[in-house]
Amino acid sequence: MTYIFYIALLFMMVGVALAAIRFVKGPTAGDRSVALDTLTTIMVAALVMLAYIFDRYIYLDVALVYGVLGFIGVIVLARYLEGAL
Amino acid sequence: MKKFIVIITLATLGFYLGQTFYELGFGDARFEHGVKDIYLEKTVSELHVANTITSIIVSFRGFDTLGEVTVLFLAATALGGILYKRRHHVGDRSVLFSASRIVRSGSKLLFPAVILLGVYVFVHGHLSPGGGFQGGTIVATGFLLMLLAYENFKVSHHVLSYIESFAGIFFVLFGLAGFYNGGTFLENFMPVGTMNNLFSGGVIPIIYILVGFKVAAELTGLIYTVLHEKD
Amino acid sequence: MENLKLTDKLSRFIVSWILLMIVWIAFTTSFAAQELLVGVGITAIIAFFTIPFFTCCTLTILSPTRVFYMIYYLFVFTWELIKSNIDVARRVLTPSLPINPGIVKFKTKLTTDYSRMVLANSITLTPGTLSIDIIDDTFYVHWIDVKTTNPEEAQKEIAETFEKILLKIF
Amino acid sequence: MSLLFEIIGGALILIGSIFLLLGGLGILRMPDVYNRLQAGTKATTLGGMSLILGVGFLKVEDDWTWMVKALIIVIFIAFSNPISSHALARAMYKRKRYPLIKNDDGNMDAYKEVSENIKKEDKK
Repeated sequence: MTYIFYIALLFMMVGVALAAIRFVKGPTAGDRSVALDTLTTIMVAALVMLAYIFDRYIYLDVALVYGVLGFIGVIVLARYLEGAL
Repeated sequence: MKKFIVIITLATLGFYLGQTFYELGFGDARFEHGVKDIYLEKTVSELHVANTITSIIVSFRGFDTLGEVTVLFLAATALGGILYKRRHHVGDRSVLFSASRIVRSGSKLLFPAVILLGVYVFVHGHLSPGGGFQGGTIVATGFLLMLLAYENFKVSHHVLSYIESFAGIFFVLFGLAGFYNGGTFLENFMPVGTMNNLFSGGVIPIIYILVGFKVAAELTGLIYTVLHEKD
Repeated sequence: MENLKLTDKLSRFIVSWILLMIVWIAFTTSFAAQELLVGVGITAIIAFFTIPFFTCCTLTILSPTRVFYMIYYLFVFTWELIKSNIDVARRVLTPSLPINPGIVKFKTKLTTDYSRMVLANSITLTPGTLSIDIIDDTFYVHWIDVKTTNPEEAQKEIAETFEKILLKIF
Repeated sequence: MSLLFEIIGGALILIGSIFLLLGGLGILRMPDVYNRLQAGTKATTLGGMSLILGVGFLKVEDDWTWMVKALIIVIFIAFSNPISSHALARAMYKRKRYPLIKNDDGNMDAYKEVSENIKKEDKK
């Protein structure tokens, strides 16, 4: 059972690394925002996974709040890119 | 005349507060191994609170929290003061144009849930790693979502300042009630209940709810002021 | 925001109260009397102040046939989501990147804002499509592999499965 | 029974992490921002949902509260991800980053003619 977690964490780590490459490479602000959006969702999943590994129910709340704040952050970025701010 | 009354009231209040604080004797008590063990022990035995940080922030070191809340209040007031003149020149739009229909409907649907999440975080401040500051921030973020999606979303400045002021006043009143009953600022004077229940921890949840309201109102006011300052 | 009859307001209030109460129970995950009591109070206050925003539905949304169609929609949606992910996986893992992107438009029969939002979200999560905008009743959709630029055919290809069910819900 | 839940949970976690990986790979490989959004949104939505549900399934027998919280997070992700990706796509179009089109036959970009008028309409 533990191996599944190692494999899953490895996959997620590679996913985060690939998204981070896009985040650094750009080339436009929109591409970076897309990468940020992807990273947010991966991090929410990672937080839930850590909640299970450390057996802390409380971390799920943290994941939920992080999801909400990440979503609103991406909306802020999108509205800024749109020229509405 | 009005100013005179205010000054007299403030002076009297200040005099009595100063006298009380002078008699307190800050720093007289000495603990041989620091205070950490006493905090840990008292949190469980006296306050019945699951979250030690909460009890330290709100009860043992409640006076510091008052200072933090004051800093936030001053920041909000200062920003309001700086942007005050320009705000009156600009119309009542928070963003230049409304978002698309999808974003608008989505934020309408999510807004109550985000507010509820914030309220959940600060009501459960003494049971989970949340608290007044965090919950208040989430509530303010919900308002940010609406202000970004709609160009004419209104938040009443009067209501915000009333909430803020009353929360601040009640914070200080509860603290002074601690003086009256126990001897230190924010000393617990209410029944503590059993651990891990919602109604437990005596005065801590009430203080956290007040802090939550205050932070939410302040940050919403800040966001509102900043977004309306343009053109 | 708009002028409503009292019955409309009441019915919106009750729907959003029930929904928020479910969310509250899910947040606290406890059926202790204290939590429920506090929850009823808080959700009532929030529901009261959000009557002008929560315009999606009146009490009629909770009728059995509609609830049945909602659950049916959920299953259809999940199946489409899985299909779309296999599609994405196939495209990403093929070395030559088989894509033929473009933007197509089609008209929808749905009338309310909320049903259009649900349709747009579903389109975003189904194979190869991403909704870009809705203007009046026209959807503009980015399609990763354009098969047709004709609006009627595009509507059949992209939206018909969801639209049929959504028309029965809203 | 507990073995069944363990198998379901483990499988969901594995599938979820694979799709999260594919999401990262998708936004790296795709040629323009709309295709990146497509790959990123779809893959991370299903990946995150399935991984979180998997954790819920692993815990469902000791502690049902995990499953409820997991469901709330899943519903939130399924709701918010498409909205944010739609907002980003529309913002990018407004910044005149037109989508890459391979076989142009004249009407492959139906949004172009209306996108000019929207901005004026919205600004009124």
